[in-house]
Amino acid sequence: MKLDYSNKVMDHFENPRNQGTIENADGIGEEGNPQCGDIMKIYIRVLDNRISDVKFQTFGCGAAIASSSMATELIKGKTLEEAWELSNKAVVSALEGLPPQKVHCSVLAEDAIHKAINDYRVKQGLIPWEEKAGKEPHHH
Amino acid sequence: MKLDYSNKVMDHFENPRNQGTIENADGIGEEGNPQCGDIMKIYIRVLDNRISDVKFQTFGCGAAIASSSMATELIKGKTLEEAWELSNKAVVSALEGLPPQKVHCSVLAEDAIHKAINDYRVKQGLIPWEEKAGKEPHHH
Amino acid sequence: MEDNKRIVYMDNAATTPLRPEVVDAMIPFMTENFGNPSSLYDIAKISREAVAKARSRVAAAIGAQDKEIYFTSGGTESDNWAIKGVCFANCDKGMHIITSSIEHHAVSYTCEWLEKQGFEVTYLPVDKYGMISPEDVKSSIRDDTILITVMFANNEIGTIEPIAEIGKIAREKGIIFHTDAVQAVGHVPIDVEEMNIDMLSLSGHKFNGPKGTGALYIGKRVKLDPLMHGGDQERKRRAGTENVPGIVGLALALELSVAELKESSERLTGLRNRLTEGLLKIPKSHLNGHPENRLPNNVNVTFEYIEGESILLMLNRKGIAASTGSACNSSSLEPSHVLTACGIPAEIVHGSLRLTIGEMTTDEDVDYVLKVVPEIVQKLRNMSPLTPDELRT
Amino acid sequence: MEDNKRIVYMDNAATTPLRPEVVDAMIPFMTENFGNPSSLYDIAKISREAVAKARSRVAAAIGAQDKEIYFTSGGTESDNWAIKGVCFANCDKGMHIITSSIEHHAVSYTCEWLEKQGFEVTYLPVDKYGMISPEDVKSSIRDDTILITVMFANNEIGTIEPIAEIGKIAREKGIIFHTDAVQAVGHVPIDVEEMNIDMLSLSGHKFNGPKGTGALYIGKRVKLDPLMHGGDQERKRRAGTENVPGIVGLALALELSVAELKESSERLTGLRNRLTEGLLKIPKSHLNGHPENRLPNNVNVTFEYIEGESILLMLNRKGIAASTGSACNSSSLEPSHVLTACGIPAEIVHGSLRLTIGEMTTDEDVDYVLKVVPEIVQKLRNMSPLTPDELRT
Ligand SMILES: Cc1ncc(COP(=O)(O)O)c(C=O)c1O
Ligand SMILES: Cc1ncc(COP(=O)(O)O)c(C=O)c1O
Repeated sequence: MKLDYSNKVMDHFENPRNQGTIENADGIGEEGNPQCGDIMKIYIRVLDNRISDVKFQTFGCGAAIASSSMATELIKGKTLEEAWELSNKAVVSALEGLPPQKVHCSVLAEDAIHKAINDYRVKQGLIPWEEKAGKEPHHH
Repeated sequence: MKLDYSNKVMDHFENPRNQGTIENADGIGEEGNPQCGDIMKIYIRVLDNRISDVKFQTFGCGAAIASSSMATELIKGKTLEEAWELSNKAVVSALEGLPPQKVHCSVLAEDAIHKAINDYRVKQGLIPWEEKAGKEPHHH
Repeated sequence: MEDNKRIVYMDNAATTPLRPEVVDAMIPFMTENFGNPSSLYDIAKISREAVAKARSRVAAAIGAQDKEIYFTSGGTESDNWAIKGVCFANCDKGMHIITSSIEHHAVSYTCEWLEKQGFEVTYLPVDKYGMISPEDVKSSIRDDTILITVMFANNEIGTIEPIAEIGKIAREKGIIFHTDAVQAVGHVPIDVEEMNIDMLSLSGHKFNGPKGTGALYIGKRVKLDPLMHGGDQERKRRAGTENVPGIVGLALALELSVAELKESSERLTGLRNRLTEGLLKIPKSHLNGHPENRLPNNVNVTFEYIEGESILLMLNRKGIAASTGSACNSSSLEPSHVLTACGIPAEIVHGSLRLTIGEMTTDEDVDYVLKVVPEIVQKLRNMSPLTPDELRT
Repeated sequence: MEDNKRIVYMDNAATTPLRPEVVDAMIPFMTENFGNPSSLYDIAKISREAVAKARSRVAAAIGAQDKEIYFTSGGTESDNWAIKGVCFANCDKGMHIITSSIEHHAVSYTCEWLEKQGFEVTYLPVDKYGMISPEDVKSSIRDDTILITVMFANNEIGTIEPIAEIGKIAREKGIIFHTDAVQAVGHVPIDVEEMNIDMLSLSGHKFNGPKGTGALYIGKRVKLDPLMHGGDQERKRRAGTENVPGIVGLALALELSVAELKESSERLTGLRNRLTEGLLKIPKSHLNGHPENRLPNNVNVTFEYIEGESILLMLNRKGIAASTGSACNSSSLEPSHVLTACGIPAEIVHGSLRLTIGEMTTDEDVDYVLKVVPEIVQKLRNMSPLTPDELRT
């Protein structure tokens, strides 16, 4: 387990921001599965096309928890379009790097956010947005 | 070179007894060859069927030199019959043991003594004695 | 790291601290007594005699003869050598190996590599406690079986295998029996003669000896190729200038461990049981490995709904050093092959925690761990989407 | 042993004393910093960072990149791994190896073992100085040649081989080039990039580092199988819990040796030359190895009519530790294959003496040896039946 996490990762792991749930959330996205050892669940509240509140629940390693925390921080208050554009790379760099074998955790966060946004859109009767082609896949 | 020689071996190596030559020796025996890394040459003086004096010259390792020294000590003053009976085992035990890969040096001493005795016998017009069957051979 | 925190080391299966008296015994061979044991002069003789004495100590500790002990660079080398050495030397007799599905990778990856070289390997299953059945060993033996290699005690779950029974079967069939006893040596009584063991691997740093040192016991009847070709060291079977301080340290540490074995294993078993009982009070937690046939120093528990690495990170914050068999344990993201072989469901296999105690462990350490772990489990469960509501706080 | 005698250690090619500052650097990793580098908690991180720093130091010393350095248990393991690893991984491409006839047994016996596994080996001859000809290397290359392994400097006679030329030939032909640089590293300048070396073996205890430690440099283009299968250590190429104190010690010793290389090799060359000239004043003595292209620390001389072991025993009495290539050097009674390959006649090959100097060697040591050796040679010549009368006293 040769993991040397950055101080930023450890800070978000130990003091996760936005951890919890939102009752009657406007959108919920879940990604991952327990066999693989990580699941991320994102709850969003949308007001005027902006993410006015966001919470997460995560089952997973330190990087998964820190990625959830950081990703939710990065989309809070953003428009849905801006939040959709949040890439896993942006999460990694905001975390001051992740060990290579842990980068997939940041992809998980991106995917869960996309799912939450599309969940909201579908609930609103809108067409879900499509994932960009060539996006880094979340390996399992 | 994992050789742990007994104190006896080291004593005979460092202070060899009977080292040198005998001028006009009554018998001379040489055994070994330089390719193999050891040669022993035994000179005897015979008086009344007894070995009244004996000297050796040796090219070889510590065990070869100590075996020569000890073997000459053991036959000095003995009758030719007694000297013939000196086995390499007797030399080894008088030396308080030799490392297994060095036992051949004691065989060399036995052989060189036999050659010296037979050299004397032939010079006296006697039939040389025969080596016992089953004697430990001197491997090269 | 929080300042002035308590440090509790509970990862003795990974490595152990050197005993101070072992360090002291090694130092002279790192300073004035530096001679190469193969040389003739006086300082070499000091090294040579130290190695000979070390060999006797190791032999005595496992009921072997001095000339059956060969020093290596660790458990991994001993395992690789035993298995490859026997296979290369005996492939004219057959190319079939029997092993278990819960071996350390030093054994299992070696077997897999040999498969690529044309050998056939049977990987025996285990029961839910990680026990190998001697019956299975027996029924797997074929005419072309040349080697049975089964570990003495498992490094993750601590289960002790029925080695004497397997040894008996192997001996009856005339098949060489190797055991990876890296986790067992110095911790449980071992007698290679009584147990019909032909080859046994051990590693110095698992019983408070130095890292990078090991030994392989090779019974007289075993024919094997060297893994290290070269100089004449170790009776021409294991080349390389001897690591004299390492050899001296390994042997002393082993002698001391075996001398204290009874006493220390009673003490550790007590601590282990208290630790286990305390942890199992946490709801939805399960003990891994055999409840009784297990190493005195090993506790392995799975907590549902949470993941191992995050437990470890939080424990580390609290000064507790431990280990897990979780996915995140390795860069491959694979869950532990041992827990999987025991039939632990994939969804919960990730939440395992291994605490391995040792000479340094005190009652207070156990108290501290029993205070900290439930808090951490609760904190992570509160964070997890899998946790049922009744377990949230 | 005589009391209060002068001790002169001139067997630095066999092993070297640890530098005190290296011992000091190792101790903390034998005591408080005992963590297993593969673990996650804080004390493991200290070990992990120490290993990473050591890797950089070794890489810098030979002009490699950090990730091309793999730690092993010594020169023997590095040689075995390099050669077997390449052969097993590339046998689909060919099964022919080129080496020399004066390699250390860690290379030559490995090659002989591979011959038993079906590989073909060309053992190149050497000239009377022990030099391998790059032309011979070139003309021995076949379509199925997968590896060239030629030592950097010979351990018995000190001859330095034309490594850069051989590297160039290998690179042009796209064949992997390994060099056993155990005697060269820390003693002569080495740059793996400039010299087109693909793999290089080194051993810690040959440059005042610890025994039981080594490294293998593996260039990025090399494909090879592990020799040690098991855990994920060393980027999954060399399994086994890292010998952290050993790795730290090796790297520091190497860094220091390389930093002082120029200065120390000038000093040693001066001592070496004085020693050589003094010894060659003894009649019927001959220098073995190359007169100029040789290690700064190596003197190897043959004295006719006498045998090496007896020289060593007498030197030991006088406190001088040295080595020989004589028959009695090993239990096999074979004369040195190196001296034989150089064409030294069998009758005189037994009378060789190797003196290898080091950091500790002083001018006074050289004076002392030059006083003692002629006396001993004379004493043994007086005892030998081969000595011509004019050389007796
Ligand atoms: C059961 C078992 N076998 C083999 C090994 C390998 O030992 P080492 O890392 O000392 O080479 C270990 C420890 O890592 C182990 O627990
Ligand atoms: C040229 C050469 N190669 C390999 C080795 C083997 O090194 P080690 O004994 O450290 O394994 C040695 C030293 O003994 C050597 O001189």
